[in-house]
Amino acid sequence: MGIELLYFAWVREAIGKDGETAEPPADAQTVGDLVAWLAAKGDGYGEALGTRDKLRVAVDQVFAGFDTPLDGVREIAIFPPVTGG
Amino acid sequence: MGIELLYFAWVREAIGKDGETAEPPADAQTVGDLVAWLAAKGDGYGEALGTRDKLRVAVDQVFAGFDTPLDGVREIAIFPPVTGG
Amino acid sequence: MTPEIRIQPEDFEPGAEIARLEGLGGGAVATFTGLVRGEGGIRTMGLEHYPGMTEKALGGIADQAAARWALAGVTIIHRVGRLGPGARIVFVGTASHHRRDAIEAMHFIIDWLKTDAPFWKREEFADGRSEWVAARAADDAARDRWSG
Amino acid sequence: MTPEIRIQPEDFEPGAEIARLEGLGGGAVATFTGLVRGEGGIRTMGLEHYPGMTEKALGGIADQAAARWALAGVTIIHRVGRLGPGARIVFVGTASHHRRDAIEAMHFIIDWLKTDAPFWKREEFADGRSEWVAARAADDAARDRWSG
Repeated sequence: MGIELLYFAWVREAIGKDGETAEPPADAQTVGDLVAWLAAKGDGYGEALGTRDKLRVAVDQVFAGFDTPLDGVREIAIFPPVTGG
Repeated sequence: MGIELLYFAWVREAIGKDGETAEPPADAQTVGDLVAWLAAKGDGYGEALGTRDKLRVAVDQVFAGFDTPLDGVREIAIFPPVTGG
Repeated sequence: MTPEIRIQPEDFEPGAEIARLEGLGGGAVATFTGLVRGEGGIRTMGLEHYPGMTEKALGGIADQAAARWALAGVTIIHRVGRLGPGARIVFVGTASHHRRDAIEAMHFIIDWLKTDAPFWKREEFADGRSEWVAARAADDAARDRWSG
Repeated sequence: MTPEIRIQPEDFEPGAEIARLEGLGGGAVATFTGLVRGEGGIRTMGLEHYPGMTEKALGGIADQAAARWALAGVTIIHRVGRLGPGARIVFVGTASHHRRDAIEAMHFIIDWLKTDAPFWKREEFADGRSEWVAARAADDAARDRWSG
């Protein structure tokens, strides 16, 4: 079963889509592993996801760390630090 | 030349008027002396002005202490601590 | 920055006051509105003030706020006379380029107004009793937090 | 206390929002309104958000505020889409029996919203350029003041 990925702001623009369903490899244990696997796809993915400091993630719609396990996760959003208000 | 006195809130009610012109005696040097002289008139004055802790004063429309000299003063207001807002 | 200060028996419209502050271009507007609470059987709240001194005191408080925070605008409105439960009593609004400046200056102004502007409240109850509201030590403490 | 939370492209009326909070009977209403500033040649401000998470994040911030201060009401409105200079972006309003509770809770909510609600701003300039607004360390610091 895949994980729903969502991209926002310049992450969305660099990757060129607002989301997709991913089937990460079996050795991807954490959100950080998933992001590294995506970044390795190159092109927009590398540009958007290469520098983890610039990114924030939400797991199932709650802010989370890159060390969050992927077990049982349905939705992961990757985006820059927020700038609302 | 007299000093204009103004009374507010329960000070006004106890004295029974909202102000008057006073000619304090020559030995009244400070606002505190003036208040003590007024309080000694008895009746409403004594009731309103007998307990200095409950009173605040403004001299020429600025909050002031009881030790403020009367020299050159035109207007003194005597009232309880404020409760606006 | 010239503060807008009004002492009036009439009601005011917070929306209209905010619109004026928004128009000053700061980008951040903070407001406080205080109303008569209808508790304890209050029928009316009487508000007395010291004409002449009140305007000076509020102007001085606005000037202190403007010296301490970067403000594009300040509005202070205080009603006088007899007000019913739920009626607006006071409005403080600030505009700034920075939200923290707008919010802190608004908080400072209402705290100082409570202890340093010559207004007195009298509660009139449905059973005919009436009494002058007592000053609260908590209000002095709130103002003194801004020192030092 | 059920917070009123709205994410919408449409404008809102601060006066109407204050009227609702006034009606909750607290006696003290504090508000913050944030607007698009017209500086640096900005033509439009684009606001993107994460539907589904945004409502949860704002609800969680309102709940935190309600756990910390005595609140009669909370309103949070945030606009999305493309907004011109001077347009309202965000409104935070609180009602309480105590002015300090109302003001501090409002300040807390806008500080947390800035750093913990999934909105992103993009500035579009008159010369055709556009850029995503960068997060500010000052906003993290403002939020962190509320801890401890």
